[in-house]
Amino acid sequence: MSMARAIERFVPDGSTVAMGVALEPLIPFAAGHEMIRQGRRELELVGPISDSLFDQLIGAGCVRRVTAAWVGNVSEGLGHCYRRACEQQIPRAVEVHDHSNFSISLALWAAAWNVPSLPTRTLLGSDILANSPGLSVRDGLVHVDAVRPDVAVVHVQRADEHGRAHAWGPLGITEEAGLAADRVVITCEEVVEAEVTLSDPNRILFPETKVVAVVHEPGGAHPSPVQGYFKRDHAFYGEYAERSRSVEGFTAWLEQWVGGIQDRPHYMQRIDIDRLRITRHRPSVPVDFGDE
Amino acid sequence: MSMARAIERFVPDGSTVAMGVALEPLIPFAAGHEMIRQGRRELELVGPISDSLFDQLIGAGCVRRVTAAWVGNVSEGLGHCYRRACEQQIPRAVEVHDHSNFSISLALWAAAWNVPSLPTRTLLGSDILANSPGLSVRDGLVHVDAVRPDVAVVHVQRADEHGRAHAWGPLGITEEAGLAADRVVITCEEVVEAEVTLSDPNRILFPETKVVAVVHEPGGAHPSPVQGYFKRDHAFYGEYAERSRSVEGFTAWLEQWVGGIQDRPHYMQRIDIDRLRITRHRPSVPVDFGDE
Amino acid sequence: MTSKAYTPQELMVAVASREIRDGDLVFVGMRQPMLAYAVARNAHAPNARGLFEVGLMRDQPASAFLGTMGDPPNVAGALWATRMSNAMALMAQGSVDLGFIGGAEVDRFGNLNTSYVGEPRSPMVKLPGSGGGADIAILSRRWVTLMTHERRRLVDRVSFITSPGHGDGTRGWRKTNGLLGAGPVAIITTLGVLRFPEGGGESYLASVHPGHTVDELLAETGWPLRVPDDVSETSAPTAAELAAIRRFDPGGFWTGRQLHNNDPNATGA
Amino acid sequence: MTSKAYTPQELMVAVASREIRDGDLVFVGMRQPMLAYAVARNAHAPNARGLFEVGLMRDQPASAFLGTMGDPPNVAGALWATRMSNAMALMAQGSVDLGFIGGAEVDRFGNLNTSYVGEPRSPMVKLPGSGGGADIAILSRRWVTLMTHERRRLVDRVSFITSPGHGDGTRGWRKTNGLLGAGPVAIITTLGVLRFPEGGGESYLASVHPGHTVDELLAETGWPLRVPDDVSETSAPTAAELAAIRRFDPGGFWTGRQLHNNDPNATGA
Repeated sequence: MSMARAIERFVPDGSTVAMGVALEPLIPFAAGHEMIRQGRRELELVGPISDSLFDQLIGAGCVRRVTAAWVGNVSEGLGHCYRRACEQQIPRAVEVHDHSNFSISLALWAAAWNVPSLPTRTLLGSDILANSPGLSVRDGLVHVDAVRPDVAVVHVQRADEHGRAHAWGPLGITEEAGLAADRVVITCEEVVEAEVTLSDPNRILFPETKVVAVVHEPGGAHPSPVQGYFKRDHAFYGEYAERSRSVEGFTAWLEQWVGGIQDRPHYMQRIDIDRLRITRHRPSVPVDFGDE
Repeated sequence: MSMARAIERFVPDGSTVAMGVALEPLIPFAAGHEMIRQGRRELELVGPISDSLFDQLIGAGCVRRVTAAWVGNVSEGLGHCYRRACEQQIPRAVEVHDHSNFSISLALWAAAWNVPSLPTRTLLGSDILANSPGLSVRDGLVHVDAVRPDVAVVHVQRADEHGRAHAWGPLGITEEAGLAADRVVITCEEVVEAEVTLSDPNRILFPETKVVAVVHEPGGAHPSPVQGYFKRDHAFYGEYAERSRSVEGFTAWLEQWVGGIQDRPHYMQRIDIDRLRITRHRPSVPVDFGDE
Repeated sequence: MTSKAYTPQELMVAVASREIRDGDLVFVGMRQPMLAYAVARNAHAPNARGLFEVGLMRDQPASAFLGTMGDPPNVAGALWATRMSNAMALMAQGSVDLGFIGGAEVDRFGNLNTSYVGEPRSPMVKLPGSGGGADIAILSRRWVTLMTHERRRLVDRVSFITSPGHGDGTRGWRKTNGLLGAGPVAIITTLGVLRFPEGGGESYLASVHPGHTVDELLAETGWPLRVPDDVSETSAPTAAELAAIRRFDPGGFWTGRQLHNNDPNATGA
Repeated sequence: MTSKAYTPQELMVAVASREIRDGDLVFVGMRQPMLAYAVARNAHAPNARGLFEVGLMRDQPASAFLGTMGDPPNVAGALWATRMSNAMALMAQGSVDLGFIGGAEVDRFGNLNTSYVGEPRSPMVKLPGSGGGADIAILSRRWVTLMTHERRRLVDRVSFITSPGHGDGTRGWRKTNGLLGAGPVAIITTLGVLRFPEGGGESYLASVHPGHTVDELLAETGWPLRVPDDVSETSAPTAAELAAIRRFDPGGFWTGRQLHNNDPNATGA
């Protein structure tokens, strides 16, 4: 399925969308940019740290609420669009449901297991408790209310057309986000034959019954890193941080990299991707699923 | 480390021991038999379904309490030693903390996350609630108290000497059992170089900080299946079911297969292992952990 | 009982397979239901998927005989090899359309006992326990149980509810008590099929297997079973169904063509 | 400040590395602490291990520069690549000996604010939030924070406690409120090191960095900081420490040898 079609069909206005669930790697920037291009509105974004992507969606006016542990630019610091939205309602006010990394994971596990909340000791003593409607204290424990995304958008290294996705490297809250979500949209570096994914069913992230779209989108996580494929483009994050300091700078950045670009293949033509391509390979040693 | 040494050091009398955590496959029979040989007493066994191993330990008088969802013989039915212990206190009374498969998993997740209990809707309406001290109902939900094993004994396909274990196939409650336990004893088909395990860190089951022993014990899961290595020995389960119907039959079985055998290598000499060996190989397609 | 072209277990498997609808996600379990899944998948439900609590999802049934759901042929070609709690998560979300549960005893309201006959503190018979049975009974959208039809197994009220069906039989008992799914929809026995009214309550006789009578069935049922006017005869296994059953259980291990003394559902004694 | 053979950030990294004991499991985080871990591991703590909330455990520091903990060189050679909730599980069990947390503001009791300056509903400055900071603050056995020493950063009381230190400074505040670990043990700044009494309470000055004075430090501290008689001078980075720092941050990205306007800890404005 094309990215445009997947976003149009499965991420309507008002959706609760989990993204960036592997933390710094595998962030589905191409999917987020398509949401901006399609003028998506009133989204609730769910994620742990969201390295710049949430900032861009907020700056583009797509976002009604952020349910996250951290919104900024991991190597550079503050999220300037996030600041403007929270401090000056530019381009619009954004409701913030603060979490910690652990509590957003638990909120998704609660949804995955279909219980109203899960208990934890984290956040005891933190003022986050008083500022987030989904957190309460009873009997000396924090109870983290379930967060149920309508859709989780997950970038992976390889998937087959039936929705069986292989990702590797640290996985952050990927698994609970996919299980908690009503549906999962996969974007991937490579579409492979089912015999590849089924050769290693332990590496399949989600039940295929959750997956509604597989989008072949090489480079779709740029500037975030993809183990085995691409290094992180630190300079790109740096440039975004600088240019997004002002509304004008952000608007120009957005036009250059999102609005004025048709799709990710055209975006990739403007990136010196070979500079980022990983060339030192480290293949995993196979295991044997032999059965008879 | 030898099996005898590992059991002596890390599974003392009175321990709470999780085993059979992958359900039907990868059951650490060799470790359990060594506990019997060493005359271990007052164990609390923790697991989901335990396919015959718990029955054997109960029959041998090692067990004070069973905290499990099911104790029997999966392909054959009832656990005769378990019946005798519960019905006639032969060879001794055993306390039973009943669970369902889901609730024993949650009990271990509660321990892994270090919270007193986790909520669920499973077991609502079941009489198990009234019969298991670790289960209670509040606000329309079942709260499953944490179960913290002193040790989880886990059989895997391959591990390195530092405790990094690779297992594949369905994993049942392996992960939560290892995280919940104070310590993990690994028994494995193959000891491999660290470069093998570290070539695929996603497949490493547990943080090495949990693992206190790695025992090289080929065939250590017989008669349970080991993906890529051994088929399940259905006939062996059938014979055990038949012979364990009487105390005398069980005693003779135990002498033949446990008491009268020095260790697992000698046990393996009495098995026609080639009949069970998997010869149709299905290697997983490698993934690339390339980084630069 | 006259000799037939099929065993009672083969008929039960065929009937069970008809409970599977195309596209269903089925919590398969073991033994006869595993065969029922294979039969359905090869016949009227080519888009069904099976979920196994050991931590597996499959489409195609395994290509070789399975003694347990964790046997290597059930893993090869799996669509997902994962943790049990993830499989349970799907069920807790209401994504499992149909479950199968075995039991030693079932009662008029579809409650199953696989735990204790007699007092739990000093039982006459200690049965293996719930396994995933209680989870399926409470969380799957609907479920079915298979049972040898004997008076000691089909009892008025089970002494211990391991896997709740419709509880005390009052309408809406499950909803009132917070159970998620609709509960048992059929008890498939060696003599016939019992069903339940929508919304729960007491089982009734839906069909009698070929070669058996209503009276014979009532005599082996531990309560005065409701018998509607329109009780039918269960359709015998088709040739295609039998062929599929025998393909997946070539030795008759699960379908009674092999002597198998230690019946897993036996209450012993 | 006179020109030195090292930058203030390099000194901070060296001091931070000394907080790591051999055998510690360290919740490493990003930036300077990542370097501190690399330095310690190559010097006095060869058996330390690092845990990263992205879902990684390592022994050896990554062989190449890291912009984030999730960069590919931090994954290659990892001892465990897993889910965040598993890393958090270890910390919730008390298995993480030491954590590092960054912050925009710290107060006299070691509480950190990385959320809001001003009213949360209409903040003067919206900071990025907790990330894993609050988790580390509450669950790790002890923790350390690194901070530019400025009056607007070292404040009497933070307006918003994101990551709790010793709360209101009463003895045993953490225990009373159910927090697991011992809390902050040091605030390492660009001018000196502040420490806390065992059991919690108010920070005090432990050492002043070479080239700086107590008075200079007090002038940049937003409360009347306790100054014991035995305040020492912080040991300068050793040649070995500097060599290690520069090996892992060859461009000086994290240690101030490169112009870096967009300081992640900046409160902006």
